[in-house]
Amino acid sequence: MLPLDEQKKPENNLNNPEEMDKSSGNPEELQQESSDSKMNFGEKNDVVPDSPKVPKTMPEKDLTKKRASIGKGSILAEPIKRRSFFSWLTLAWLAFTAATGTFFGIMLRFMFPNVLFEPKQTFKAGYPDDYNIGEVSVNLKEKYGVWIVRSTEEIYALSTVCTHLGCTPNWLKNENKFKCPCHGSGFRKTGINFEGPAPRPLERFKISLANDGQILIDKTKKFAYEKGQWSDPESYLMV
Amino acid sequence: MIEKKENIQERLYNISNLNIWFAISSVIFFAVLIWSFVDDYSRSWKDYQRDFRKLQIEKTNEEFEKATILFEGTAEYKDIQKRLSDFKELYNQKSEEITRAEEELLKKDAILYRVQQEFNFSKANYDALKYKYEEAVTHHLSEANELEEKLEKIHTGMLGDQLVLETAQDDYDEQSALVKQFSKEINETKEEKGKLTKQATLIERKLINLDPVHMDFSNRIGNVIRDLPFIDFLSPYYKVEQIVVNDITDNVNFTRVPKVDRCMTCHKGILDQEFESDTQPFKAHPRLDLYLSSTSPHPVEEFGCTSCHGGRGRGTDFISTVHMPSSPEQEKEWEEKYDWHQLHHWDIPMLPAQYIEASCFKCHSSETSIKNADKLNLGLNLMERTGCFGCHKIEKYKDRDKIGPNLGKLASKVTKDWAYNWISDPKSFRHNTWMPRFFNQPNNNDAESQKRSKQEIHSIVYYLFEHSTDFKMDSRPLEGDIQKGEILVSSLGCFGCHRIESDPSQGKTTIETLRRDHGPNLIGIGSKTTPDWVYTWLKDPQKYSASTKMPNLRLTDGEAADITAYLSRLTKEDFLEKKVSSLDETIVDNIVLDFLKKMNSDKDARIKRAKMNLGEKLDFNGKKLIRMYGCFGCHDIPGFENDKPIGTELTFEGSKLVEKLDFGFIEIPHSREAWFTQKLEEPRIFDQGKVKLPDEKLRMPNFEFTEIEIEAIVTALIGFVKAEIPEAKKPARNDRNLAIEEGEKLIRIYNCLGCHTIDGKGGAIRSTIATWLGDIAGSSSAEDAGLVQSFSPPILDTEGRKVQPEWLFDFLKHPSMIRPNIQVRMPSFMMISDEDWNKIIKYFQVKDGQTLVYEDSHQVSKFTSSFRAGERLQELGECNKCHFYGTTFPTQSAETWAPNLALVKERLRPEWVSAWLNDPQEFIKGTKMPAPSIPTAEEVKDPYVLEFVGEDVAALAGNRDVLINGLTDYLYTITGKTDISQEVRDYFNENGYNFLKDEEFEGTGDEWDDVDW
Amino acid sequence: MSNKQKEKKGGLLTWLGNSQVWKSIIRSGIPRERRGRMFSVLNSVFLHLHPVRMPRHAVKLKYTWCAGGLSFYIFCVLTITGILLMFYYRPTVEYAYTDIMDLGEQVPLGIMREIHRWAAHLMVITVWIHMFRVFMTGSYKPPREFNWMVGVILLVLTLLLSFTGYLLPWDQLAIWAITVGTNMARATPFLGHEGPGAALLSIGDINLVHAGSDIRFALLGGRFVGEAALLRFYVLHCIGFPFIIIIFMAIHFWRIRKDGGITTPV
Amino acid sequence: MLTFILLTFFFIFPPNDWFYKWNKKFKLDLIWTNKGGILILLGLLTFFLFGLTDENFKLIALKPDNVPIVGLIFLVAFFTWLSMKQATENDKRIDNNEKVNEYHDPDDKVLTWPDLVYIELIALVLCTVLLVVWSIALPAPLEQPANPTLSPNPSKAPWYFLGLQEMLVYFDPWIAGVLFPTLMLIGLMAIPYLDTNKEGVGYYSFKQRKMAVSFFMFGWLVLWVLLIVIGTFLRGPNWNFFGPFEYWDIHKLEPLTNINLSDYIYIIWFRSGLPENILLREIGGFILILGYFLILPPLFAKTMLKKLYQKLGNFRYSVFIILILFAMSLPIKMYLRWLFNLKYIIAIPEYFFNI
Repeated sequence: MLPLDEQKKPENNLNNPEEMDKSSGNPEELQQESSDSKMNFGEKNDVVPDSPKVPKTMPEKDLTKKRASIGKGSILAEPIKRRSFFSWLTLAWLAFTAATGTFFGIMLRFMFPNVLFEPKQTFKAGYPDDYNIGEVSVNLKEKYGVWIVRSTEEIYALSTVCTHLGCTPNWLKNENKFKCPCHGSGFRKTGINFEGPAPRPLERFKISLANDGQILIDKTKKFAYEKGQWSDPESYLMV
Repeated sequence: MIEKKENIQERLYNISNLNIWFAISSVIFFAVLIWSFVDDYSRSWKDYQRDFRKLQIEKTNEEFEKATILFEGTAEYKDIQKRLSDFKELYNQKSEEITRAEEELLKKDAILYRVQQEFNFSKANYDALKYKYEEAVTHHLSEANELEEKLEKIHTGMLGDQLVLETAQDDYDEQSALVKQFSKEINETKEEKGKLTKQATLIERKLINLDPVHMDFSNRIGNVIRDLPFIDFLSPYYKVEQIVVNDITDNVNFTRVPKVDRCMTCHKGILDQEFESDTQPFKAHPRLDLYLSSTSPHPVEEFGCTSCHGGRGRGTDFISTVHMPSSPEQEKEWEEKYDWHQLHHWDIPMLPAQYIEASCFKCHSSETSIKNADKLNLGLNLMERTGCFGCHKIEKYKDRDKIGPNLGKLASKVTKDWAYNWISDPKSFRHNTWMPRFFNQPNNNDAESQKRSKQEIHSIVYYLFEHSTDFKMDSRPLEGDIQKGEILVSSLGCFGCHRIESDPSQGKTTIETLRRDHGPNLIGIGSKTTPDWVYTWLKDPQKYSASTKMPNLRLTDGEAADITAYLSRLTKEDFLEKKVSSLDETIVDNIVLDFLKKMNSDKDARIKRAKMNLGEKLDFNGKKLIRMYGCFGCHDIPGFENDKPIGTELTFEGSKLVEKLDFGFIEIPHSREAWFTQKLEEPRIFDQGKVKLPDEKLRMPNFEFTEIEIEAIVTALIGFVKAEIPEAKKPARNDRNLAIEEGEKLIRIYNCLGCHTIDGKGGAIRSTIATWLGDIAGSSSAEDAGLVQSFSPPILDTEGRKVQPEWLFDFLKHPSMIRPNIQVRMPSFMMISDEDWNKIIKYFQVKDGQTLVYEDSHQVSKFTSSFRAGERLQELGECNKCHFYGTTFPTQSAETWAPNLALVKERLRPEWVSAWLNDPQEFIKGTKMPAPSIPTAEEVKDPYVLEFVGEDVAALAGNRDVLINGLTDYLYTITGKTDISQEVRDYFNENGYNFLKDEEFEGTGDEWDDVDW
Repeated sequence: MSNKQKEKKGGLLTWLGNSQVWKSIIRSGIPRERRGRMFSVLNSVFLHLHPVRMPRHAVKLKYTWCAGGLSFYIFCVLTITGILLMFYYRPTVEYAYTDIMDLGEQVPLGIMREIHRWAAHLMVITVWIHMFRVFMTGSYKPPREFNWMVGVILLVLTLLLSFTGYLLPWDQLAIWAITVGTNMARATPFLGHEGPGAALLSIGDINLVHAGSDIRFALLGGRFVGEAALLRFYVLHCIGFPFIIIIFMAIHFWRIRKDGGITTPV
Repeated sequence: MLTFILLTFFFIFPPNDWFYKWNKKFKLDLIWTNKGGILILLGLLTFFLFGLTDENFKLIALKPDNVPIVGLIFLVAFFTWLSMKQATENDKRIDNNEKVNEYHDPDDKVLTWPDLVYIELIALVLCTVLLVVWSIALPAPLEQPANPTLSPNPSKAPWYFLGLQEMLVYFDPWIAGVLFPTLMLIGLMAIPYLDTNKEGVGYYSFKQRKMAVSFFMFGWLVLWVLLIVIGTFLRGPNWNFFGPFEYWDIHKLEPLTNINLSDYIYIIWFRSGLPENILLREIGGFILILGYFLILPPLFAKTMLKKLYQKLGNFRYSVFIILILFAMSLPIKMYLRWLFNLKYIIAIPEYFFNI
């Protein structure tokens, strides 16, 4: 409840506080009260019980006396009174809202620490020129679990996890295919499965170019061929 | 209720008043919250990062300009530009044609796309059905037949689609190639241009991300926005950088947590050579080859920063990281600049710069010589020389022999008076002795203590002499020649371990100088002991003390007598004249009583004392005092065979909490290094101002270390930390490293590097060889490094590859002459066990990658052309000019004499001989051994040469390796007496050893000599 | 048991009911007449959630299904068992899993975990059924609109509580359920880095919304479900959401009474 | 199956008089009698008991975390039946101008103590008993330790979110995972404001509020509970659809190739390539979506829902109809997917904006 309301429309808040006062203790009364309130939904229940009773008219003298005691300003005339009154309250609420907002801002900002302790999921894989056209690079297989393949126009990073049961296939250069040693699934250089039990092609990882011109691979994002994601521009790097 | 009625508004406060209060408080509330943001936002590391960025921009701009200048304006670049515009024009001319082709390509692309999709569909359907069929075959056979038919059908359809797809693909490829053809030249030229400007482009790209001036408008705005408060979590430019090292941990007592180092948040240039000469905090690490860089042995991702430097790695400002100043001046500077004070709530403050090498010890503790850690090595060496481990247990030096001489036969060596004076002030006899001073120290130099001290010394001396056993000395056959003795001392190699320097040298202590302090400085030896004792000692040191490190030089009686004569002349008269205070029985009594009272009541003690006579009292005191002062820590003393070291264990002294160090009333900074320094400077200082009984006082003697020495020892002490470093991060404990460690340890203990040189270290004796050469052959000889080398003990760099291990073992046990013309003599180290010799040999072997102990002896067939060619080459090379062939003397004078070639067969490894012959300089720079001239195929075409070299060589000419192997083969067939020392000695006895003076030197080309032994 | 003993026992109870201690705490004895029964509801902190008198049908299980009451009760069960579990559970990647394992292996009555888990499932169901009942009896209609809204919020909080608790065992089931569940947050428009509009929130080459700054990150404290996520979910599960849900529950119950109690046909 | 449910649903829960007529004609309200209830119960019981003889079914239905969902099926069925039974009874009473079952004289009240308090206590005790028995009988699941590198196939969200995960098959995550849940909550919260019908407060009824109940039932039973059940029991490895008795074979393949509306328009109908401009490419989708949300509401307002429109007024009607359209978009999209392999109506993966 804003104090504002009280000052603006004191007559509106006429109420019967006695009713509340009475209702302490006596069960019969309480019963009465609860059934009363049920029937009076809408109008009566909107009433704020503890609103003070304010008479319609206020002794002018009394009021000015109070005002004078506020501070140094001798605010006597009604319009000035109103304006200053508004500005203080507006300021108060503005500042309070802003402060509350800031407080929630602080809470939100608090949730984002300045450093992270996560192992790196993204890593740099050298410069595009380090990779020869038409070749599959197996250098990063051990460390990061990717093959980096450069075709004539693009570079892509293939996951080294077989889509069958998760073994790690090998790149057989002479046969130009990835072959899984576990159950014999075969994948072409593009990662598409063509033999063995593997149900789907190998996944590709997000690949992009970092600021320093190195290839940046993000393993958190995968692209599956069967979902048509290989056309996603993030799934390959144009050279 | 009553109040309510009186106050018409039922109010206590004036509402507008409250409004104002509410407004004011809210504004303040808002303001403080904003303040909290500002406070959080303004971190000192951000300022550093900003400064660093400025520096970086400056540097990169410079670089960019440099890179641009490289190609701009060159003819090549202009040409490319011109060609490019030409091609573009050409391209534009054909634009209509191109557009048509491109449109066609688009159409084909559309078809391809559609066909691809169709194929994808049929493929997917086929795959799905295939599974269904497979599944049906196992589970519901009834449906299988139907499915099979269906599958067949779909398969056919799919194959059809595939065909269509392939055609479409071909179509598309064709068209695409066509389109590409148009821009082919442009692209090629662009590529060419790209190659030319690559460097500049890379720098420019860096610059675009770095320098707002080079950014486009939106990036410039983003550059500001990204670091604004509150949203600076989104994508900040300035951010905390950290390295997490999981297996190197910080000890937080209850557990160990992975190390997190944020140093690079401010030290941004630390990894970048570019910032080599900038100031802190941006300066690059001075040794990127050793530390931090990914190619170095200590990459930063694996070791972090604080694992070596100490400090609080998680801190992000100057103080919270616990930077430590390296000098009071720096401290003052920091106080002004950073408002520095030491953060005490972290047990491992950063190491002041001068002690940084201490950290090497964490992982390299088992090495004797830690590469690139000279100060630490010096400190460790000093600790070893001074025998700290005698009183303080140190894990690294456990089971070491005591460093002082055996006192079991003391009476035969020195007089009581001498011993008394020596103990009371050793340095007054020998300025650089390792024997420290126990008396007249700050905590016992008052008059009362002085008196007591004198009687204590008397007691100790009494005990030592009382328990000294008899030693039968050899009698000298003749009075030696002092002159001869002096030459012998300076030429035989005594100066590898000893000095004869009566004045303290002004130079700094280094590991090299320490090598010559291995044995005592021989000044005043004549005043210390008798000539007979010296003679006996020289003839066989082990006779007097079995555990001495002094080797046997296999001196003849004459030589020994000469040396004795010379050494006995070295006297220190003023020391002998020092007065010995008289024995005071009352004080002796007091001492006795003090000791007795430790274990007895006053009454009993007095009774016991009364039963003793003076001798017994002195003996009793002596024993107690030796035990109290820990003399037995360095000396073998009868009766103290099983005593334990008296000092605190130092194994983990570097980890000792500062709180556990007693600073007494001394006002020095409360840090480990300050305490250690103070302790070493003045070991008894912390007793200052304390009331203590004589036997409660601090007992550590004063070594009178120099400042440099103290700093080095403190470095080592700080390094003695308890650190749980994972094995993977330490140098591998493999056979090779272990063998090297063992070998280096022994080489250190026996001071091999006093004479020899290995890996550029050692050879301390050389300066004295130079002096000697100067004495006998004039100062020009002393300055000829090559000559000095050729008369010095050999360099052992490739020893493992060079010699046969069996021969080496034999040689080490019974050294014999190798280089006939040098005087320095390899002594016999009788005290080294076979086991240790094996370790030393293994050390040489693994160092050179040799693992075999037993090798096939080199089999030579004399009936091969290569052998005959080798024989001829040997003739042509006139090896006999310098080398002995058994007892056959070389044709040239003694000055160029070289080893006996009859030794080759049993001594050298053929592989090494061939390599050596191929290029001796590669093995030993400056060796006088010339490479044999091996004729090439070209040269042999000359008939004159052909005739000169002979058929056998000519046939193989051009085949250098075979010829050299032939020569090697020949060397292995040379027979004759291997030990020619007697012949050589006879020769020198006859002709004297002054050949150096007599002969003129020619160019080095002819002298066949080496640093061989 | 003889009559005498029985009497004595009755006497004991009566004596107890009349003692000052009892009276000071419970105020009334066992209510046996109307006034006493009213007092017992009115004067008890716990029971005064109820009105003193109720329409007949509102007592019938057939009408209420007791789903709301049970939901609250299950919440209490969850609170108690949850607090017990907290004594043994450490929300770190090192210990979380083994602590849970030990609840089953060495902690006496580790069945608390089962009760907690199944009660959580049951609470989701009872809350749904409560909502269903409220809808079917039209109890959301004026003047109870607001309380219905509070109810919806409580439903959401119940789901969130259950969801955050799902991660804590730190097993495969947990980590992947949460991974799948939170992956959806990636796609939040503008706030998730894979949501529509996220790409628009960039200035120049600087991408403002990415995996390290989006709403999923705020939830997980990291780019993927890891140590930070475990801790955050733990805090939310044990403190954050219970705190909020209790506030809303208070409002909910208060409003039930203030809105006239259970709905009755006119 | 789903088609069957969708087709019959509005006859079982008729939203308007027309359906209601047919509902009566088919005597579908007989479901809500004791006999009907027993039949449903027996049906469900037989299904589960019979099902449990099948290994594959048993494996999934008795997975500890799936047990609540089995319970949920029974409970939802029971309470739907219970509420509808009371509602039908009340409907009849109202038709006969009688007071509803729940009606009692406002003055005829009972004391809370001990009646309510007592049955509450009993309910609590029984609930505790249930929990304890459940907990003893069924250990809480604890699988292998969390392993971020090994994702189980299928990876499922907690069961109460499986409805959302199921939607993910048909919609982009931002719709299925964010927009729909938000709308669901907004929709739920908006119910009191959209349903201006003053009748049916405090008692079970159907006839008086056919549309409200029908739509709620649709959202609750079909779009929520049913999807959860499907997600739990019928989605296996690779999120493939498996019949209730089928073995979850990781190798099972389904043709999953789908294409976008723009492909249909440009590639299949116009036989040209896709235009480069994104807006041009997706124009068909935009028109369709805009049409769905802008043309259908007035159309309905003019035709089928004329009365409702007049009753609700502009604003409430718009909110209502948009919520309904969103709810209906799910089955619509499902059918588009099944019938035409349609992937996205609007596909702008560049900005993660796919519908």
